[in-house]
Amino acid sequence: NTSNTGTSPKSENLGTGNKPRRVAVIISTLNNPWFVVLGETARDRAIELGDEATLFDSQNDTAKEAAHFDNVIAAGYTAIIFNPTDADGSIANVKRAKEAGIPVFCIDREINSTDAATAQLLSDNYSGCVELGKYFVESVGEEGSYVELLGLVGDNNTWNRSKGFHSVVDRYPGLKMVAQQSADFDRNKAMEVMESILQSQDDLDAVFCGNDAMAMGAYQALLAAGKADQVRVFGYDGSDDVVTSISQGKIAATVMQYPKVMARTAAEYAHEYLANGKRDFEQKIPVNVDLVTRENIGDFTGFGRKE
Amino acid sequence: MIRPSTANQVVLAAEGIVKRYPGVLALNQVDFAIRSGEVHGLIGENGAGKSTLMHILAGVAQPDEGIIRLDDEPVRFANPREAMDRGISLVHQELNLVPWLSVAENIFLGRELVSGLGLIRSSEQNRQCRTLLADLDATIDPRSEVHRLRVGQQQVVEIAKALSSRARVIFMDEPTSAISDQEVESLFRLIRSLRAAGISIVYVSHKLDELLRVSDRITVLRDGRLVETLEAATADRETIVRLMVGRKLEDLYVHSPAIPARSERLRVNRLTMISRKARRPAVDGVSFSVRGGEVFGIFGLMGAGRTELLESIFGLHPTRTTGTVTIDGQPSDICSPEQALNSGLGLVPEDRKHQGLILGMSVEQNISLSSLAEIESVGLLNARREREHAQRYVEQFSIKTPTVKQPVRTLSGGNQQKVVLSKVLSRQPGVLMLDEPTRGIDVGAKREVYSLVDRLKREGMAIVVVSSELPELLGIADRVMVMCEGRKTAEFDCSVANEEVLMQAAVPGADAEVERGK
Amino acid sequence: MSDKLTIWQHASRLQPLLVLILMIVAMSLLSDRFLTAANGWNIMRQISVNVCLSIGMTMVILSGGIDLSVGSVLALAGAITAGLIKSAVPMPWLGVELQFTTWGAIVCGLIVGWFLGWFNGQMITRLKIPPFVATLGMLSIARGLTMLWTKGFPITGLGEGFAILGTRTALGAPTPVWIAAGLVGLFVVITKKTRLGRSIYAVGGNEQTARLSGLNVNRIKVIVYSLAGVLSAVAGLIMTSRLDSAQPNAGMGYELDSIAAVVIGGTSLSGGRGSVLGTVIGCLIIGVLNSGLVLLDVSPFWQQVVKGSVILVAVAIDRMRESGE
Amino acid sequence: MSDKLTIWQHASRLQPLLVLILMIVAMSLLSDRFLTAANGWNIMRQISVNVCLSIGMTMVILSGGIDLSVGSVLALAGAITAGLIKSAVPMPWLGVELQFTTWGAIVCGLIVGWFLGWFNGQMITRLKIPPFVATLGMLSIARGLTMLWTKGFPITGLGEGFAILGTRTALGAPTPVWIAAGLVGLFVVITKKTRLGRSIYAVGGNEQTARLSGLNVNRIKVIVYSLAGVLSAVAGLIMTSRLDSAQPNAGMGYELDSIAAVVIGGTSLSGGRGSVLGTVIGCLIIGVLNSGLVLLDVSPFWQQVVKGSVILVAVAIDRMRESGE
Ligand SMILES: Nc1ncnc2c1ncn2[C@@H]1O[C@H](COP(=O)(O)OP(=O)(O)OP(=O)(O)O)[C@@H](O)[C@H]1O
Ligand SMILES: Nc1ncnc2c1ncn2[C@@H]1O[C@H](COP(=O)(O)OP(=O)(O)OP(=O)(O)O)[C@@H](O)[C@H]1O
Ligand SMILES: O[C@@H]1[C@H](O)[C@H](O)CO[C@H]1O
Ligand SMILES: [Mg+2]
Ligand SMILES: [Mg+2]
Repeated sequence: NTSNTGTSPKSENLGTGNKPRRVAVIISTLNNPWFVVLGETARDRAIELGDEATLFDSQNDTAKEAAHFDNVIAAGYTAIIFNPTDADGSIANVKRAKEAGIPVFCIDREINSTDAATAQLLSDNYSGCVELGKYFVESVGEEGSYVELLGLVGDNNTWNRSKGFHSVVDRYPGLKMVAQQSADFDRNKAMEVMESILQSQDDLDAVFCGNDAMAMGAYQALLAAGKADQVRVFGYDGSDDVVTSISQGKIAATVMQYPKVMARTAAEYAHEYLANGKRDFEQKIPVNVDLVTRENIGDFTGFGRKE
Repeated sequence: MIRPSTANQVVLAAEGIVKRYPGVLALNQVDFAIRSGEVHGLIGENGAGKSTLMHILAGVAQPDEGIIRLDDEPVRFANPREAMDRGISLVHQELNLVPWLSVAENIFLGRELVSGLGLIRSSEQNRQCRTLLADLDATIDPRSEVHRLRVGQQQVVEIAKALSSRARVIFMDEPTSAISDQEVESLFRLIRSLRAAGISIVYVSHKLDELLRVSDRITVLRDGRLVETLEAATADRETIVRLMVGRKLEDLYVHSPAIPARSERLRVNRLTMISRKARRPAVDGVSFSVRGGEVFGIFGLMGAGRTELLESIFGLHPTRTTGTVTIDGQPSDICSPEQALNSGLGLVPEDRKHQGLILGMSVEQNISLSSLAEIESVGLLNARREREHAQRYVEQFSIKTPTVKQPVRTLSGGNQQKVVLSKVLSRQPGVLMLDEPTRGIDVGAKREVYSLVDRLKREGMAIVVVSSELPELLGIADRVMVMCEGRKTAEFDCSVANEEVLMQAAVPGADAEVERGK
Repeated sequence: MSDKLTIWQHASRLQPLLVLILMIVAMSLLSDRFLTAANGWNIMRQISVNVCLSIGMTMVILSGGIDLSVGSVLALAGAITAGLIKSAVPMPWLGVELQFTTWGAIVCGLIVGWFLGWFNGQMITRLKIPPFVATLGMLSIARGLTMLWTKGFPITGLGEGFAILGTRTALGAPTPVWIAAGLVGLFVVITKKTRLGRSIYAVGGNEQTARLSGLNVNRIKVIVYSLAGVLSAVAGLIMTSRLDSAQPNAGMGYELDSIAAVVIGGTSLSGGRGSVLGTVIGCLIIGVLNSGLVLLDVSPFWQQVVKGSVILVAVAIDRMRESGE
Repeated sequence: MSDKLTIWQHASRLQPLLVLILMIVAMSLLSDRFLTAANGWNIMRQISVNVCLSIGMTMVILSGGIDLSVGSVLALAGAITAGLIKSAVPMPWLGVELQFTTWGAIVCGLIVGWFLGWFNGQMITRLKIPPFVATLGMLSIARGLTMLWTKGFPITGLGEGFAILGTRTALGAPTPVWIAAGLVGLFVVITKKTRLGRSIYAVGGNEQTARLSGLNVNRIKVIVYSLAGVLSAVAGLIMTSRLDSAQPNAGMGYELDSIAAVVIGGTSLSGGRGSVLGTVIGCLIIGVLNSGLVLLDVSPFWQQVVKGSVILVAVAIDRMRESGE
């Protein structure tokens, strides 16, 4: 459903634009497999389409990202596929590219500006977690106690997810959040934090984690404590190991964001822009997110839908 | 700066000073008075409390009991700055310079000359510094960084620093322990002119003759107590030594005749070492040999290359050294101190604080550092053996320390030197090289070192002694080699040598003449 | 008199212990869940990774150096072991594939750690690169190699055999605690009771004196960095086993945690002074704090403020006692 | 003779410069995009934040200390300025709200930086906490305070007035470059030509000597850490202005980058030796490397390996020349 343009042969590309098409893929961090998939898919798709493409890692640092933009502009790249580190902090970067005449296609995370990027392909963290929250209430029930593991506290995805989740779950006074701790989106940190929480909480029913790496870490701690059967774990991302774990009944649910879809589409848009002169992109193109549970696990594989 | 002559008036006085350190009573009820315009010698064995007394009077340390009076007013110096502001400055026994700053920057540290804009006037500082140094050692460039200077030159800088502060009272703690005779002469000239200007100088030295020459009065300290203050004009060596040690000391030098029949233990052939700093040979084709049962002295002026010679033999500069070293007839290719020790060489280095000791470690740990294998049993270090190992040397050399667990940092200079000696001797070397072994240690300790050297010699060890003190070398050596600017200029049998001929061979000009004469 | 001195010296070396005890008392008063056997084991299991890293770091710091690469070495060793367990290494020129057993893979991981440490040592001793720069370079290189080896993805599902390292208990104690305790014991003996240990203190105390006293300074340094490398690899194996997954970004920033544990434990950053036991106490202080803040459900925003302040207060008390006497 | 020595000494101090030139030559040969005026300004603008941090770090290290808190101080100062620009501070007990002008907010940010640095200095001099621990504590505390102040969200949309600091150009050069260059000039004079500078070298070279020479060692240290705090705040303001946003996690891990620039620039971590100009060269080396690797299209995983290796080779060449002579 995504690649409607198809692969263009190289000769045709050379005919349309007279300057080389160089695409920079700037990704917020490659410290997390989800983003590696996002970045590498975009790059590979661009190359498939006959464009030159390079991947850049902003290491979760808006200032490093700014440096990448400067370098990319200086080096004469002609388009940027961009996964921002921050919805607000990244706006200035996108504007600089725009001033230099370089189109920017945002993926996964949005920037809070409607006139800077050429197009934004976004997965909606908030509504994804609203879905997850509903399923959470369904499967845990309206009474019980749970723990929330937050991602990096300085990251706005952390809060979008948390707010989406609480917008549903907080309506049930019987559901008590007994601890809310941060584990920095990190598997090891999540395991350690969960281990400590388990020291004080005997009757936990569920854990909601801001991403799948933390879900796996929390599960590992529950497993070691012999509580894996009793406590339901919820994640967010749709990573390989969580999809597998859901099918094995270890993890209750996650939210599939489609990194490959977003990345491929963005690469194709960039190509359209450069090779075929297309300019009329929609500013915001939501890429839907799907709740993945035991019930529909058959449709999914890591980071996407089964073909 | 010149004050009205107030001869015999007391400027600075200590009354009933008591200072305790863990395990020692460093000063015990000391009353000490400094008159204006006098040179006051202070002498005593290592650890007698000389440095401690000066520290207290100059604000470096605080007394536990007692009063300090300046111009009859009781004063308290919370820190050296306060003492300095009242005109009291101190030349420290341990070198106290900032290694990475230049000579001038060190001398003016804390009192920089600044322009109206608050910027330092470097060239003016350098100029004043050059004038100051001209009287002491004209070869020192005010701009060179202090770490590039040799120990002796650094000591000159220390002295210049104290002189430049225009103090009323200057304490000098063994200012001549590392400087050459010419520099000593310049210093004495300066001291006399300072005295004439009404400035008081307290002068600590282990060199008795020096003290007798330069002082007006001499105070003797023993075990933290003030024993007596004498008029220098009427005092004599024997009295002072007796007061210091509390008994009469036998002859200072100990020297048994060389044992003739022994075989050669060390032969050095055409040894050359290129200096890293100056990029010219610091040691230039030096050859000599030493037999067992012989003390071989090496004399030279500051910078003659003696230290580098010993270091090169000891394998410290393998990449920059050429020539051969033969030990007990075996040609040895020594590339590191480790190999040198294994080949039976031992070296007591010149700078004990930086090369001889690990100041943070205890006495016993320092002593065992070169012979860890000996205190090991079943692969582990044995605490009892280590203690006994150290205890043996502490007793043998009467090292003054509360226990062998005492941090070596807190020991007095002489006792620290004995710890270094113990460490080196614990490897039972066949050839022992000593670089300025008696620098900064008292007569008693010196004599102990001499008699130790003599004993080792009688036991068949070959001993090389580098010293800047001619009487010392003539007193203990069997043969003396003289070096000048890296080259060997002469070699004498001690039975025929005297100070004059040795000195002639050591002075650069004379060296040229010898060569021309050839 | 002199014996009193020694007892006093001993006590003063254990000052971080007092801070630890104070913290434990405080935590116990604030939460009745804190002082339980289960939580005790929990904290010990959690600090075991940092203990392994920090033993190595202690030796490096005692010798007058620093090792910033421990976290990256941890990650690379863990990733290589995990990779070798999961899949065979193709050797096309021999026409075979090499499949390691779990133990074989573990040994490879340890060798990787040793090699990286050895390489650090060579850079520092032969090329005279200052330890800070040499190991900073290694931090970057080993992290890059980890990313290349894993392609940025975790390596997961390492099997029962490998799980023993991190997740089992033996005689009532978790395996990681046994491993860490064993290493602590071993390295207390090495530092206090062997020639190597004494030499490390000597090199850190005064390198020139150590050399002139016949110690082979370069060899000692290479050994120290190699040991730190192996210990980082052990930490990496424990962590990988505990997570049942080698994370490409494992151990990021651990160098600071580890140096903090060493310094809080009373070891001087300028070398020559300190002890492995002090470091263990340092690790415990950090571990108690981390776990206590979670137990008390302190908000993540406040945690960093509290954690920083507690460490400062702890060390300040320590230093004040010291200088007061 | 003595003059020749001095020239030689000067040359040896500029060795990092040779490394930099080598790198620039290499990059220019490898990419024709590298040696352009645009890219030159680009690199200089990019390093301006690190230059500000590293000037402060140089002084701290010259004085024999270390400051791990620079990145967190940067973040807090930036966040506070941004917060004060955006919204008024309610003062309920006075019944008024305080709305800062842009300049007022900037001054507040600088004061925050100064205060945190001053606090570091107090902990180090009065409470005798080792600099590593004191500033590590501050790293954690200031980060926590940033989170509390921002509630974890970036503060964005700071207006034209504030944008000048980071985004404009004047006389052909970007403002951040002017600011950084001005600070470099100022601190070269301070370190080389004033009594304060001289005292800093002395304290780092030999603290005891400095004290015995009558310098007020504690006061000097407090000044040094305070200056480092202010400079971190300047870096935070530039960054915030450039991004038009104060990020709660800005500056994370910058302490290592900054220390690396200082050390690559030839300043000794044990204090007393080094220079601000060396540090600037260190920053340039890192900046050229970062920008060059991007221009050369090196993949991100390989970048870490290459970056680590180049730094090692650069420093190794440097040290070999030094020890060869
Ligand atoms: N900081 C200290 N800590 C502990 N003990 C000390 C300290 N300083 C000096 N002592 C002890 O005080 C005593 C007096 O030492 P001091 O340095 O004054 O002797 P000295 O007469 O100057 O000896 P030397 O001729 O060797 O310099 C010695 O026993 C010494 O070990
Ligand atoms: N004024 C100087 N400037 C620079 N280098 C010097 C100077 N004087 C001497 N040197 C270097 O030091 C070398 C010898 O120093 P060394 O310390 O070995 O002499 P020494 O005879 O042991 O004197 P010391 O009594 O200082 O130990 C010289 O060959 C020379 O390379
Ligand atoms: O979607 C991504 C992933 O969930 C990651 O784990 C954290 O950051 C989010 O933006
Ligand atoms: Mg003394
Ligand atoms: Mg010498």
